[in-house]
Amino acid sequence: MDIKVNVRQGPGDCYVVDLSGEIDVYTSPKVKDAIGELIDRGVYYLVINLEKVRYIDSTGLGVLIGGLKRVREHGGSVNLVCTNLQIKKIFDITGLVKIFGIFDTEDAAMKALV
Amino acid sequence: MDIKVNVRQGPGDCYVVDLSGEIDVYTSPKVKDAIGELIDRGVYYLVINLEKVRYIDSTGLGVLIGGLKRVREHGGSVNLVCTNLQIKKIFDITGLVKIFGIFDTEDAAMKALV
Amino acid sequence: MNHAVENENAATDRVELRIPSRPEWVALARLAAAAVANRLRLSIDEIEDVKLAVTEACTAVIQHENHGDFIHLTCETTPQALRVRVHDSGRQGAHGENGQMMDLDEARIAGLGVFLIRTLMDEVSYDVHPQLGTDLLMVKRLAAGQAG
Amino acid sequence: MNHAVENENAATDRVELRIPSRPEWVALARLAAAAVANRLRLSIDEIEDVKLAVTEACTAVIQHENHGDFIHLTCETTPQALRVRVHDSGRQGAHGENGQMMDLDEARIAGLGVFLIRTLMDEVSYDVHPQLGTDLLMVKRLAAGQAG
Ligand SMILES: Nc1ncnc2c1ncn2[C@@H]1O[C@H](COP(=O)(O)OP(=O)(O)O)[C@@H](O)[C@H]1O
Ligand SMILES: Nc1ncnc2c1ncn2[C@@H]1O[C@H](COP(=O)(O)OP(=O)(O)O)[C@@H](O)[C@H]1O
Repeated sequence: MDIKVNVRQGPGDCYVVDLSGEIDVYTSPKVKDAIGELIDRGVYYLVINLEKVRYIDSTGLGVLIGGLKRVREHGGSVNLVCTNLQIKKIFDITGLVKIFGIFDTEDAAMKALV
Repeated sequence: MDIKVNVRQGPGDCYVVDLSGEIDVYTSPKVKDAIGELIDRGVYYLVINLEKVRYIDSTGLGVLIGGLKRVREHGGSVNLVCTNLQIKKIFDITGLVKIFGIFDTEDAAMKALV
Repeated sequence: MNHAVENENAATDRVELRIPSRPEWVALARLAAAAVANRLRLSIDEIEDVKLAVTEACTAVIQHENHGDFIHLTCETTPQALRVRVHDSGRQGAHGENGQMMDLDEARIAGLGVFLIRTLMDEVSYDVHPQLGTDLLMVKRLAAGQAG
Repeated sequence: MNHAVENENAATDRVELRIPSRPEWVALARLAAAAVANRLRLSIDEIEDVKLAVTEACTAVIQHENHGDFIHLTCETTPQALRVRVHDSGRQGAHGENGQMMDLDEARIAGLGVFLIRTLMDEVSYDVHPQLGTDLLMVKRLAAGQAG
Protein backbone atom coordinates (compact mmCIF):
# COMPACT_ATOMS: atom_id res chain seq x y z
CA MET A 1 0.00 0.00 0.00
CA ASP A 2 2.82 2.37 -0.69
CA ILE A 3 4.87 3.76 -3.48
CA LYS A 4 8.62 3.64 -4.07
CA VAL A 5 10.19 6.30 -6.25
CA ASN A 6 13.69 5.99 -7.66
CA VAL A 7 15.29 8.54 -9.96
CA ARG A 8 18.32 7.73 -12.11
CA GLN A 9 20.12 9.42 -14.97
CA GLY A 10 19.69 7.88 -18.39
CA PRO A 11 21.71 8.54 -21.54
CA GLY A 12 22.01 12.18 -22.64
CA ASP A 13 19.68 14.66 -20.98
CA CYS A 14 17.20 11.98 -20.07
CA TYR A 15 16.19 10.79 -16.64
CA VAL A 16 14.34 7.65 -15.65
CA VAL A 17 11.82 7.64 -12.82
CA ASP A 18 11.14 4.12 -11.52
CA LEU A 19 7.87 3.77 -9.68
CA SER A 20 6.75 0.70 -7.83
CA GLY A 21 3.62 0.10 -5.79
CA GLU A 22 0.25 1.78 -5.94
CA ILE A 23 -0.35 5.32 -7.18
CA ASP A 24 -3.44 6.85 -5.65
CA VAL A 25 -4.58 9.97 -3.81
CA TYR A 26 -2.34 9.06 -0.87
CA THR A 27 0.85 8.26 -2.74
CA SER A 28 0.66 10.46 -5.84
CA PRO A 29 2.03 13.58 -4.09
CA LYS A 30 5.31 11.69 -3.64
CA VAL A 31 5.41 11.00 -7.37
CA LYS A 32 4.47 14.58 -8.16
CA ASP A 33 7.30 15.88 -5.96
CA ALA A 34 9.88 13.61 -7.57
CA ILE A 35 8.87 14.62 -11.10
CA GLY A 36 8.53 18.28 -10.15
CA GLU A 37 12.01 18.31 -8.64
CA LEU A 38 13.54 16.96 -11.84
CA ILE A 39 11.74 19.54 -13.97
CA ASP A 40 12.81 22.32 -11.58
CA ARG A 41 16.38 21.19 -12.18
CA GLY A 42 15.90 21.58 -15.93
CA VAL A 43 15.27 17.97 -16.88
CA TYR A 44 12.72 17.94 -19.69
CA TYR A 45 13.17 14.44 -21.11
CA LEU A 46 11.69 11.81 -18.87
CA VAL A 47 11.03 8.10 -19.01
CA ILE A 48 8.62 7.04 -16.30
CA ASN A 49 8.84 3.33 -15.71
CA LEU A 50 5.53 1.91 -14.50
CA GLU A 51 6.49 -1.75 -14.85
CA LYS A 52 6.29 -2.31 -11.10
CA VAL A 53 3.17 -0.23 -10.60
CA ARG A 54 0.24 -2.44 -9.71
CA TYR A 55 -2.28 0.31 -9.59
CA ILE A 56 -2.95 3.83 -10.83
CA ASP A 57 -5.96 6.07 -10.33
CA SER A 58 -7.01 9.46 -11.70
CA THR A 59 -4.79 11.39 -9.29
CA GLY A 60 -1.83 9.37 -10.55
CA LEU A 61 -2.83 10.06 -14.14
CA GLY A 62 -3.14 13.72 -13.16
CA VAL A 63 0.43 13.78 -11.93
CA LEU A 64 1.68 12.25 -15.18
CA ILE A 65 -0.40 14.68 -17.27
CA GLY A 66 0.85 17.59 -15.20
CA GLY A 67 4.45 16.51 -15.69
CA LEU A 68 3.94 16.14 -19.41
CA LYS A 69 2.40 19.58 -19.59
CA ARG A 70 5.35 21.18 -17.79
CA VAL A 71 8.08 19.53 -19.88
CA ARG A 72 6.24 20.35 -23.09
CA GLU A 73 6.44 24.02 -22.22
CA HIS A 74 10.20 23.51 -22.63
CA GLY A 75 9.95 21.38 -25.75
CA GLY A 76 10.54 18.20 -23.74
CA SER A 77 8.59 14.99 -23.51
CA VAL A 78 7.59 12.11 -21.24
CA ASN A 79 7.47 8.49 -22.31
CA LEU A 80 6.03 5.72 -20.21
CA VAL A 81 7.07 2.10 -19.80
CA CYS A 82 4.04 -0.03 -19.07
CA THR A 83 3.37 -3.74 -19.45
CA ASN A 84 0.49 -4.22 -17.00
CA LEU A 85 -2.62 -4.83 -19.09
CA GLN A 86 -5.01 -3.34 -16.56
CA ILE A 87 -3.01 -0.11 -16.44
CA LYS A 88 -2.72 -0.02 -20.24
CA LYS A 89 -6.48 -0.35 -20.34
CA ILE A 90 -6.82 2.74 -18.13
CA PHE A 91 -4.64 4.78 -20.50
CA ASP A 92 -6.70 3.40 -23.34
CA ILE A 93 -10.18 4.21 -22.11
CA THR A 94 -9.17 7.68 -20.94
CA GLY A 95 -7.64 8.49 -24.31
CA LEU A 96 -4.29 9.20 -22.66
CA VAL A 97 -2.60 6.74 -25.04
CA LYS A 98 -2.89 9.56 -27.52
CA ILE A 99 -0.94 12.07 -25.47
CA PHE A 100 1.73 9.80 -23.94
CA GLY A 101 4.19 7.55 -25.67
CA ILE A 102 3.67 4.17 -24.01
CA PHE A 103 6.25 1.42 -24.52
CA ASP A 104 6.81 -2.16 -23.44
CA THR A 105 10.49 -1.70 -22.66
CA GLU A 106 12.58 1.05 -21.17
CA ASP A 107 14.87 0.83 -24.12
CA ALA A 108 12.10 1.57 -26.59
CA ALA A 109 10.78 4.41 -24.41
CA MET A 110 14.25 5.94 -24.25
CA LYS A 111 14.93 5.67 -27.98
CA ALA A 112 11.58 7.27 -28.82
CA LEU A 113 12.22 10.18 -26.49
CA VAL A 114 13.80 12.63 -28.91
CA MET B 1 -5.96 -15.13 1.51
CA ASP B 2 -5.92 -18.77 0.64
CA ILE B 3 -4.05 -21.95 1.33
CA LYS B 4 -2.26 -24.30 -1.01
CA VAL B 5 -1.77 -27.90 0.07
CA ASN B 6 0.63 -30.25 -1.67
CA VAL B 7 1.28 -33.81 -0.56
CA ARG B 8 4.35 -35.75 -1.65
CA GLN B 9 5.99 -38.99 -0.64
CA GLY B 10 9.24 -38.74 1.29
CA PRO B 11 11.78 -41.47 2.00
CA GLY B 12 10.45 -44.64 3.61
CA ASP B 13 6.95 -44.49 5.09
CA CYS B 14 7.09 -40.75 5.44
CA TYR B 15 4.99 -38.16 3.65
CA VAL B 16 5.57 -34.45 3.36
CA VAL B 17 2.68 -31.99 3.41
CA ASP B 18 3.65 -28.59 1.96
CA LEU B 19 1.41 -25.76 3.04
CA SER B 20 1.55 -22.24 1.71
CA GLY B 21 -0.63 -19.26 2.48
CA GLU B 22 -2.70 -18.48 5.53
CA ILE B 23 -4.16 -21.08 7.88
CA ASP B 24 -7.25 -19.82 9.64
CA VAL B 25 -10.84 -20.82 10.32
CA TYR B 26 -11.64 -20.56 6.61
CA THR B 27 -8.71 -22.51 5.22
CA SER B 28 -7.88 -25.00 7.99
CA PRO B 29 -10.57 -27.54 6.93
CA LYS B 30 -8.60 -28.01 3.69
CA VAL B 31 -5.48 -28.75 5.71
CA LYS B 32 -7.42 -31.06 8.02
CA ASP B 33 -8.79 -33.00 5.07
CA ALA B 34 -5.37 -33.44 3.47
CA ILE B 35 -3.81 -34.70 6.70
CA GLY B 36 -6.83 -36.84 7.54
CA GLU B 37 -6.73 -38.50 4.13
CA LEU B 38 -3.08 -39.48 4.58
CA ILE B 39 -3.75 -40.95 8.01
CA ASP B 40 -6.77 -42.84 6.67
CA ARG B 41 -4.43 -44.37 4.09
CA GLY B 42 -2.17 -45.59 6.90
CA VAL B 43 0.50 -42.89 6.78
CA TYR B 44 1.65 -42.24 10.35
CA TYR B 45 4.95 -40.43 9.77
CA LEU B 46 4.42 -36.88 8.59
CA VAL B 47 6.55 -33.83 7.96
CA ILE B 48 4.42 -30.71 7.66
CA ASN B 49 6.33 -27.98 5.93
CA LEU B 50 5.19 -24.53 7.11
CA GLU B 51 7.99 -22.57 5.43
CA LYS B 52 5.57 -20.84 3.08
CA VAL B 53 2.88 -20.29 5.67
CA ARG B 54 2.57 -16.61 6.51
CA TYR B 55 -0.05 -17.04 9.13
CA ILE B 56 -1.53 -19.60 11.51
CA ASP B 57 -4.29 -19.24 14.08
CA SER B 58 -5.72 -21.52 16.77
CA THR B 59 -7.86 -23.47 14.33
CA GLY B 60 -4.71 -24.21 12.32
CA LEU B 61 -2.89 -25.27 15.49
CA GLY B 62 -5.92 -27.41 16.31
CA VAL B 63 -5.61 -29.23 13.00
CA LEU B 64 -1.93 -29.93 13.62
CA ILE B 65 -2.62 -31.10 17.18
CA GLY B 66 -5.46 -33.30 15.94
CA GLY B 67 -3.20 -34.86 13.31
CA LEU B 68 -0.49 -35.51 15.86
CA LYS B 69 -2.99 -37.14 18.18
CA ARG B 70 -4.22 -39.50 15.48
CA VAL B 71 -0.78 -40.63 14.27
CA ARG B 72 0.38 -41.15 17.85
CA GLU B 73 -2.40 -43.68 18.34
CA HIS B 74 -0.51 -45.69 15.74
CA GLY B 75 2.93 -45.02 17.17
CA GLY B 76 3.63 -42.41 14.48
CA SER B 77 4.76 -38.81 14.70
CA VAL B 78 4.52 -35.37 13.10
CA ASN B 79 7.45 -33.02 12.67
CA LEU B 80 7.14 -29.45 11.51
CA VAL B 81 9.40 -27.32 9.34
CA CYS B 82 9.11 -23.70 10.35
CA THR B 83 11.40 -20.73 9.88
CA ASN B 84 8.96 -17.83 10.25
CA LEU B 85 9.75 -16.18 13.57
CA GLN B 86 6.20 -14.99 14.20
CA ILE B 87 4.85 -18.51 13.75
CA LYS B 88 7.62 -19.97 15.91
CA LYS B 89 6.58 -17.49 18.57
CA ILE B 90 3.01 -18.82 18.44
CA PHE B 91 4.24 -22.38 19.02
CA ASP B 92 6.39 -21.04 21.79
CA ILE B 93 3.82 -19.12 23.80
CA THR B 94 1.22 -21.88 23.46
CA GLY B 95 3.67 -24.49 24.71
CA LEU B 96 3.23 -26.50 21.52
CA VAL B 97 7.00 -26.51 20.98
CA LYS B 98 6.95 -29.20 23.63
CA ILE B 99 4.63 -31.53 21.78
CA PHE B 100 5.84 -31.00 18.21
CA GLY B 101 9.29 -31.43 16.79
CA ILE B 102 9.98 -28.12 15.05
CA PHE B 103 12.90 -27.85 12.63
CA ASP B 104 14.50 -25.26 10.39
CA THR B 105 14.92 -27.57 7.42
CA GLU B 106 12.90 -30.36 5.89
CA ASP B 107 15.95 -32.57 6.02
CA ALA B 108 16.31 -32.21 9.77
CA ALA B 109 12.57 -32.75 10.28
CA MET B 110 12.72 -35.93 8.18
CA LYS B 111 15.78 -37.33 9.93
CA ALA B 112 14.26 -36.76 13.36
CA LEU B 113 11.05 -38.51 12.39
CA VAL B 114 11.84 -42.04 13.52
CA MET C 1 -14.82 -25.85 12.96
CA ASN C 2 -17.64 -27.04 10.74
CA HIS C 3 -18.54 -23.75 9.12
CA ALA C 4 -15.89 -23.95 6.46
CA VAL C 5 -16.40 -23.21 2.81
CA GLU C 6 -20.17 -23.83 3.07
CA ASN C 7 -21.31 -20.33 2.19
CA GLU C 8 -18.71 -19.84 -0.49
CA ASN C 9 -21.29 -18.84 -3.07
CA ALA C 10 -23.95 -17.46 -0.79
CA ALA C 11 -26.48 -15.37 -2.64
CA THR C 12 -26.24 -12.25 -0.51
CA ASP C 13 -23.29 -10.95 1.43
CA ARG C 14 -22.96 -7.52 2.87
CA VAL C 15 -19.82 -5.82 4.09
CA GLU C 16 -19.67 -2.32 5.48
CA LEU C 17 -16.62 -0.20 6.11
CA ARG C 18 -16.36 3.22 7.66
CA ILE C 19 -13.06 5.04 7.21
CA PRO C 20 -11.91 8.59 7.89
CA SER C 21 -12.22 10.61 4.69
CA ARG C 22 -8.48 10.98 4.26
CA PRO C 23 -6.13 9.75 1.54
CA GLU C 24 -4.34 7.13 3.65
CA TRP C 25 -7.56 5.11 4.09
CA VAL C 26 -8.56 4.77 0.45
CA ALA C 27 -6.40 1.67 -0.01
CA LEU C 28 -8.38 -0.11 2.71
CA ALA C 29 -11.65 0.75 0.98
CA ARG C 30 -10.40 -0.78 -2.23
CA LEU C 31 -9.16 -3.88 -0.39
CA ALA C 32 -12.55 -4.38 1.21
CA ALA C 33 -14.32 -3.98 -2.11
CA ALA C 34 -11.91 -6.43 -3.71
CA ALA C 35 -12.54 -8.97 -0.93
CA VAL C 36 -16.27 -8.82 -1.64
CA ALA C 37 -15.82 -8.86 -5.41
CA ASN C 38 -13.63 -11.92 -4.94
CA ARG C 39 -16.53 -13.87 -3.46
CA LEU C 40 -18.40 -13.47 -6.71
CA ARG C 41 -15.74 -14.98 -8.90
CA LEU C 42 -15.58 -11.93 -11.09
CA SER C 43 -12.62 -12.01 -13.43
CA ILE C 44 -9.37 -10.43 -12.22
CA ASP C 45 -10.00 -7.58 -14.67
CA GLU C 46 -13.48 -6.98 -13.33
CA ILE C 47 -12.19 -6.96 -9.76
CA GLU C 48 -9.60 -4.37 -10.81
CA ASP C 49 -12.42 -2.31 -12.34
CA VAL C 50 -14.30 -2.38 -9.05
CA LYS C 51 -11.17 -1.44 -7.09
CA LEU C 52 -10.53 1.54 -9.32
CA ALA C 53 -14.16 2.69 -9.23
CA VAL C 54 -14.20 2.53 -5.42
CA THR C 55 -10.88 4.35 -5.27
CA GLU C 56 -12.18 7.10 -7.53
CA ALA C 57 -15.39 7.44 -5.54
CA CYS C 58 -13.49 7.79 -2.24
CA THR C 59 -11.02 10.20 -3.82
CA ALA C 60 -13.87 12.35 -5.10
CA VAL C 61 -15.24 12.57 -1.55
CA ILE C 62 -11.85 13.43 -0.07
CA GLN C 63 -11.16 16.12 -2.64
CA HIS C 64 -14.54 17.72 -2.27
CA GLU C 65 -14.01 20.64 0.03
CA ASN C 66 -17.08 19.99 2.18
CA HIS C 67 -16.58 16.29 2.62
CA GLY C 68 -17.63 14.94 5.99
CA ASP C 69 -15.30 13.22 8.41
CA PHE C 70 -16.09 9.71 7.28
CA ILE C 71 -16.69 7.67 4.18
CA HIS C 72 -19.11 4.81 4.50
CA LEU C 73 -18.66 1.98 2.01
CA THR C 74 -21.25 -0.76 1.61
CA CYS C 75 -20.60 -3.72 -0.65
CA GLU C 76 -23.39 -6.15 -1.29
CA THR C 77 -23.53 -9.21 -3.45
CA THR C 78 -26.70 -10.37 -5.10
CA PRO C 79 -27.08 -13.35 -7.41
CA GLN C 80 -26.87 -10.94 -10.35
CA ALA C 81 -24.45 -8.26 -9.29
CA LEU C 82 -22.07 -6.55 -6.94
CA ARG C 83 -23.59 -3.37 -5.53
CA VAL C 84 -21.24 -0.80 -4.01
CA ARG C 85 -22.44 2.26 -2.19
CA VAL C 86 -20.13 5.11 -1.20
CA HIS C 87 -21.70 7.48 1.23
CA ASP C 88 -20.22 10.64 2.66
CA SER C 89 -21.67 13.05 5.18
CA GLY C 90 -20.40 16.15 3.41
CA ARG C 91 -22.69 19.10 2.73
CA GLN C 92 -23.31 19.72 -0.93
CA GLY C 93 -24.32 22.78 -2.86
CA ALA C 94 -21.97 24.90 -0.84
CA HIS C 95 -19.24 24.38 -3.38
CA GLY C 96 -17.23 27.52 -3.80
CA GLU C 97 -18.64 29.18 -0.68
CA ASN C 98 -15.35 28.85 1.11
CA GLY C 99 -13.54 30.42 -1.80
CA GLN C 100 -11.10 27.63 -2.64
CA MET C 101 -12.37 26.44 -6.06
CA MET C 102 -10.67 23.71 -8.00
CA ASP C 103 -8.59 25.08 -10.81
CA LEU C 104 -9.28 23.91 -14.34
CA ASP C 105 -6.68 21.11 -14.31
CA GLU C 106 -7.92 19.77 -11.00
CA ALA C 107 -11.47 19.83 -12.29
CA ARG C 108 -10.36 17.91 -15.39
CA ILE C 109 -8.74 15.23 -13.25
CA ALA C 110 -11.84 15.03 -11.04
CA GLY C 111 -13.82 14.67 -14.24
CA LEU C 112 -11.50 11.87 -15.23
CA GLY C 113 -12.39 10.07 -11.99
CA VAL C 114 -16.09 10.34 -12.69
CA PHE C 115 -15.52 9.22 -16.26
CA LEU C 116 -13.63 6.14 -15.02
CA ILE C 117 -16.41 5.20 -12.60
CA ARG C 118 -19.00 5.46 -15.36
CA THR C 119 -16.88 3.48 -17.79
CA LEU C 120 -15.84 0.68 -15.42
CA MET C 121 -19.16 0.04 -13.70
CA ASP C 122 -22.40 -1.08 -15.33
CA GLU C 123 -24.78 1.21 -13.47
CA VAL C 124 -23.99 4.42 -11.62
CA SER C 125 -26.41 6.67 -9.80
CA TYR C 126 -26.14 9.57 -7.38
CA ASP C 127 -28.40 10.54 -4.54
CA VAL C 128 -27.53 13.97 -3.19
CA HIS C 129 -28.98 15.12 0.12
CA PRO C 130 -27.97 18.78 0.58
CA GLN C 131 -27.31 18.47 4.31
CA LEU C 132 -26.91 14.69 4.76
CA GLY C 133 -24.30 13.96 2.18
CA THR C 134 -24.05 12.09 -1.07
CA ASP C 135 -24.81 8.48 -1.88
CA LEU C 136 -23.10 7.02 -4.90
CA LEU C 137 -24.39 3.65 -6.00
CA MET C 138 -22.29 1.62 -8.43
CA VAL C 139 -23.27 -1.75 -9.80
CA LYS C 140 -21.11 -4.35 -11.52
CA ARG C 141 -23.31 -6.96 -13.14
CA LEU C 142 -22.25 -10.58 -13.36
CA ALA C 143 -22.14 -12.31 -16.69
CA ALA C 144 -24.82 -15.04 -16.73
CA GLY C 145 -23.75 -18.01 -14.62
CA GLN C 146 -20.91 -16.10 -12.96
CA ALA C 147 -22.58 -15.99 -9.55
CA GLY C 148 -21.45 -19.52 -8.85
CA MET D 1 -4.72 16.88 -4.07
CA ASN D 2 -3.23 18.67 -1.07
CA HIS D 3 -4.39 16.33 1.66
CA ALA D 4 -1.50 13.95 1.32
CA VAL D 5 0.53 12.61 4.20
CA GLU D 6 -0.61 15.42 6.49
CA ASN D 7 -2.56 13.31 8.97
CA GLU D 8 -0.08 10.51 8.90
CA ASN D 9 0.25 10.48 12.67
CA ALA D 10 -3.13 11.86 13.59
CA ALA D 11 -3.98 11.26 17.22
CA THR D 12 -7.32 9.55 16.69
CA ASP D 13 -8.45 7.46 13.79
CA ARG D 14 -11.44 5.22 13.76
CA VAL D 15 -12.25 2.48 11.30
CA GLU D 16 -15.31 0.28 11.47
CA LEU D 17 -15.98 -2.89 9.57
CA ARG D 18 -19.06 -5.06 9.53
CA ILE D 19 -18.72 -8.53 8.02
CA PRO D 20 -20.94 -11.59 7.91
CA SER D 21 -19.97 -13.92 10.77
CA ARG D 22 -18.60 -16.58 8.46
CA PRO D 23 -15.09 -17.98 8.04
CA GLU D 24 -14.39 -16.47 4.63
CA TRP D 25 -14.60 -12.91 6.01
CA VAL D 26 -12.12 -13.23 8.87
CA ALA D 27 -9.18 -12.42 6.60
CA LEU D 28 -10.74 -9.05 5.77
CA ALA D 29 -11.13 -8.25 9.46
CA ARG D 30 -7.46 -8.93 10.05
CA LEU D 31 -6.50 -6.84 7.02
CA ALA D 32 -8.52 -3.90 8.32
CA ALA D 33 -6.99 -4.21 11.77
CA ALA D 34 -3.53 -4.38 10.22
CA ALA D 35 -4.20 -1.25 8.16
CA VAL D 36 -5.08 0.67 11.31
CA ALA D 37 -2.18 -0.80 13.29
CA ASN D 38 0.09 0.26 10.45
CA ARG D 39 -0.82 3.91 10.98
CA LEU D 40 0.64 3.71 14.47
CA ARG D 41 4.02 2.47 13.38
CA LEU D 42 3.81 -0.54 15.62
CA SER D 43 6.58 -3.03 14.93
CA ILE D 44 5.87 -5.75 12.37
CA ASP D 45 5.69 -8.24 15.23
CA GLU D 46 3.18 -6.15 17.11
CA ILE D 47 1.04 -5.78 13.98
CA GLU D 48 1.12 -9.57 13.60
CA ASP D 49 0.01 -9.87 17.23
CA VAL D 50 -2.97 -7.62 16.55
CA LYS D 51 -3.87 -9.55 13.39
CA LEU D 52 -3.84 -12.84 15.27
CA ALA D 53 -5.85 -11.45 18.19
CA VAL D 54 -8.51 -10.08 15.82
CA THR D 55 -8.58 -13.37 13.92
CA GLU D 56 -9.06 -15.31 17.15
CA ALA D 57 -11.79 -12.97 18.32
CA CYS D 58 -13.73 -13.31 15.04
CA THR D 59 -13.20 -17.07 15.01
CA ALA D 60 -14.56 -17.31 18.54
CA VAL D 61 -17.71 -15.51 17.41
CA ILE D 62 -18.13 -17.71 14.35
CA GLN D 63 -17.68 -20.92 16.30
CA HIS D 64 -20.08 -19.92 19.01
CA GLU D 65 -23.32 -21.66 18.15
CA ASN D 66 -25.53 -18.63 18.80
CA HIS D 67 -23.41 -16.12 16.98
CA GLY D 68 -25.39 -13.38 15.23
CA ASP D 69 -25.27 -12.75 11.52
CA PHE D 70 -22.61 -10.08 11.65
CA ILE D 71 -19.35 -9.22 13.34
CA HIS D 72 -18.70 -5.56 13.95
CA LEU D 73 -15.04 -4.58 14.25
CA THR D 74 -14.01 -1.15 15.49
CA CYS D 75 -10.37 -0.10 15.46
CA GLU D 76 -9.41 3.14 17.08
CA THR D 77 -6.06 4.76 17.51
CA THR D 78 -5.26 6.98 20.44
CA PRO D 79 -1.95 8.64 21.18
CA GLN D 80 -1.19 5.80 23.60
CA ALA D 81 -2.75 2.74 22.08
CA LEU D 82 -4.65 0.82 19.47
CA ARG D 83 -8.10 -0.12 20.72
CA VAL D 84 -9.94 -2.92 18.93
CA ARG D 85 -13.51 -3.86 19.64
CA VAL D 86 -15.15 -7.00 18.31
CA HIS D 87 -18.88 -7.01 18.70
CA ASP D 88 -21.31 -9.75 17.76
CA SER D 89 -25.06 -9.81 18.01
CA GLY D 90 -25.25 -13.43 19.18
CA ARG D 91 -27.32 -14.39 22.19
CA GLN D 92 -25.27 -15.63 25.10
CA GLY D 93 -26.11 -17.89 27.99
CA ALA D 94 -28.04 -20.18 25.71
CA HIS D 95 -24.96 -22.30 25.14
CA GLY D 96 -25.89 -25.95 24.99
CA GLU D 97 -29.59 -25.29 24.59
CA ASN D 98 -29.53 -26.46 21.02
CA GLY D 99 -27.77 -29.62 22.00
CA GLN D 100 -24.62 -29.31 19.89
CA MET D 101 -21.91 -28.77 22.53
CA MET D 102 -18.25 -28.42 21.67
CA ASP D 103 -16.35 -31.60 22.36
CA LEU D 104 -13.35 -31.47 24.67
CA ASP D 105 -10.79 -31.02 21.89
CA GLU D 106 -12.78 -28.22 20.30
CA ALA D 107 -13.10 -26.53 23.67
CA ARG D 108 -9.33 -26.82 24.18
CA ILE D 109 -8.69 -25.16 20.83
CA ALA D 110 -11.22 -22.41 21.60
CA GLY D 111 -9.39 -21.99 24.91
CA LEU D 112 -6.18 -21.67 22.93
CA GLY D 113 -7.74 -18.76 20.99
CA VAL D 114 -8.68 -16.95 24.18
CA PHE D 115 -5.24 -17.64 25.60
CA LEU D 116 -3.61 -16.15 22.49
CA ILE D 117 -5.73 -13.00 22.70
CA ARG D 118 -4.80 -12.51 26.34
CA THR D 119 -1.13 -13.13 25.68
CA LEU D 120 -0.78 -10.98 22.57
CA MET D 121 -2.77 -7.94 23.68
CA ASP D 122 -2.04 -5.68 26.66
CA GLU D 123 -5.58 -5.32 27.95
CA VAL D 124 -8.59 -7.52 27.27
CA SER D 125 -12.09 -7.12 28.61
CA TYR D 126 -15.49 -8.61 27.85
CA ASP D 127 -18.90 -7.06 28.04
CA VAL D 128 -21.64 -9.64 27.71
CA HIS D 129 -25.22 -8.54 27.07
CA PRO D 130 -27.40 -11.67 27.25
CA GLN D 131 -29.66 -10.63 24.38
CA LEU D 132 -27.57 -8.00 22.59
CA GLY D 133 -24.36 -9.88 22.07
CA THR D 134 -20.81 -9.70 23.28
CA ASP D 135 -18.32 -6.87 23.17
CA LEU D 136 -14.68 -7.80 23.33
CA LEU D 137 -12.27 -4.92 23.85
CA MET D 138 -8.58 -5.50 23.19
CA VAL D 139 -5.90 -2.88 23.65
CA LYS D 140 -2.36 -2.86 22.31
CA ARG D 141 -0.37 -0.14 24.04
CA LEU D 142 2.34 1.79 22.25
CA ALA D 143 5.80 1.90 23.65
CA ALA D 144 6.55 5.49 24.74
CA GLY D 145 7.21 7.69 21.72
CA GLN D 146 5.86 5.16 19.27
CA ALA D 147 2.77 7.17 18.45
CA GLY D 148 4.81 9.40 16.17
N1 LIG E 1 -8.21 12.10 -21.07
C1 LIG E 1 -7.91 13.23 -20.41
N2 LIG E 1 -8.36 13.37 -19.16
C2 LIG E 1 -8.08 14.48 -18.48
N3 LIG E 1 -7.35 15.50 -18.93
C3 LIG E 1 -6.88 15.38 -20.16
C4 LIG E 1 -7.13 14.26 -20.97
N4 LIG E 1 -6.52 14.44 -22.13
C5 LIG E 1 -5.96 15.62 -22.04
N5 LIG E 1 -6.16 16.21 -20.87
C6 LIG E 1 -5.72 17.55 -20.46
O1 LIG E 1 -5.13 18.12 -21.59
C7 LIG E 1 -3.85 18.62 -21.32
C8 LIG E 1 -2.80 17.97 -22.11
O2 LIG E 1 -3.33 17.47 -23.26
P1 LIG E 1 -2.93 18.07 -24.70
O3 LIG E 1 -4.09 17.82 -25.61
O4 LIG E 1 -1.65 17.43 -25.07
O5 LIG E 1 -2.78 19.63 -24.37
P2 LIG E 1 -1.68 20.71 -24.71
O6 LIG E 1 -2.35 21.58 -25.76
O7 LIG E 1 -1.47 21.42 -23.42
O8 LIG E 1 -0.45 20.02 -25.24
C9 LIG E 1 -3.61 18.46 -19.86
O9 LIG E 1 -3.64 19.71 -19.26
C10 LIG E 1 -4.75 17.61 -19.36
O10 LIG E 1 -5.32 18.23 -18.23
N1 LIG F 1 -1.07 -25.78 24.23
C1 LIG F 1 -2.12 -26.56 23.96
N2 LIG F 1 -3.25 -26.01 23.58
C2 LIG F 1 -4.32 -26.75 23.32
N3 LIG F 1 -4.36 -28.07 23.41
C3 LIG F 1 -3.26 -28.67 23.78
C4 LIG F 1 -2.08 -27.96 24.07
N4 LIG F 1 -1.14 -28.84 24.41
C5 LIG F 1 -1.72 -30.02 24.33
N5 LIG F 1 -2.99 -29.94 23.95
C6 LIG F 1 -3.97 -31.06 23.81
O1 LIG F 1 -3.29 -32.18 24.25
C7 LIG F 1 -3.39 -33.23 23.31
C8 LIG F 1 -2.04 -33.65 22.81
O2 LIG F 1 -1.10 -33.37 23.74
P1 LIG F 1 -0.27 -34.50 24.49
O3 LIG F 1 0.14 -33.93 25.81
O4 LIG F 1 0.80 -34.91 23.57
O5 LIG F 1 -1.41 -35.61 24.72
P2 LIG F 1 -1.43 -37.18 24.48
O6 LIG F 1 -1.44 -37.75 25.89
O7 LIG F 1 -2.73 -37.41 23.76
O8 LIG F 1 -0.23 -37.58 23.68
C9 LIG F 1 -4.26 -32.78 22.22
O9 LIG F 1 -5.47 -33.49 22.29
C10 LIG F 1 -4.49 -31.32 22.46
O10 LIG F 1 -5.87 -31.04 22.41
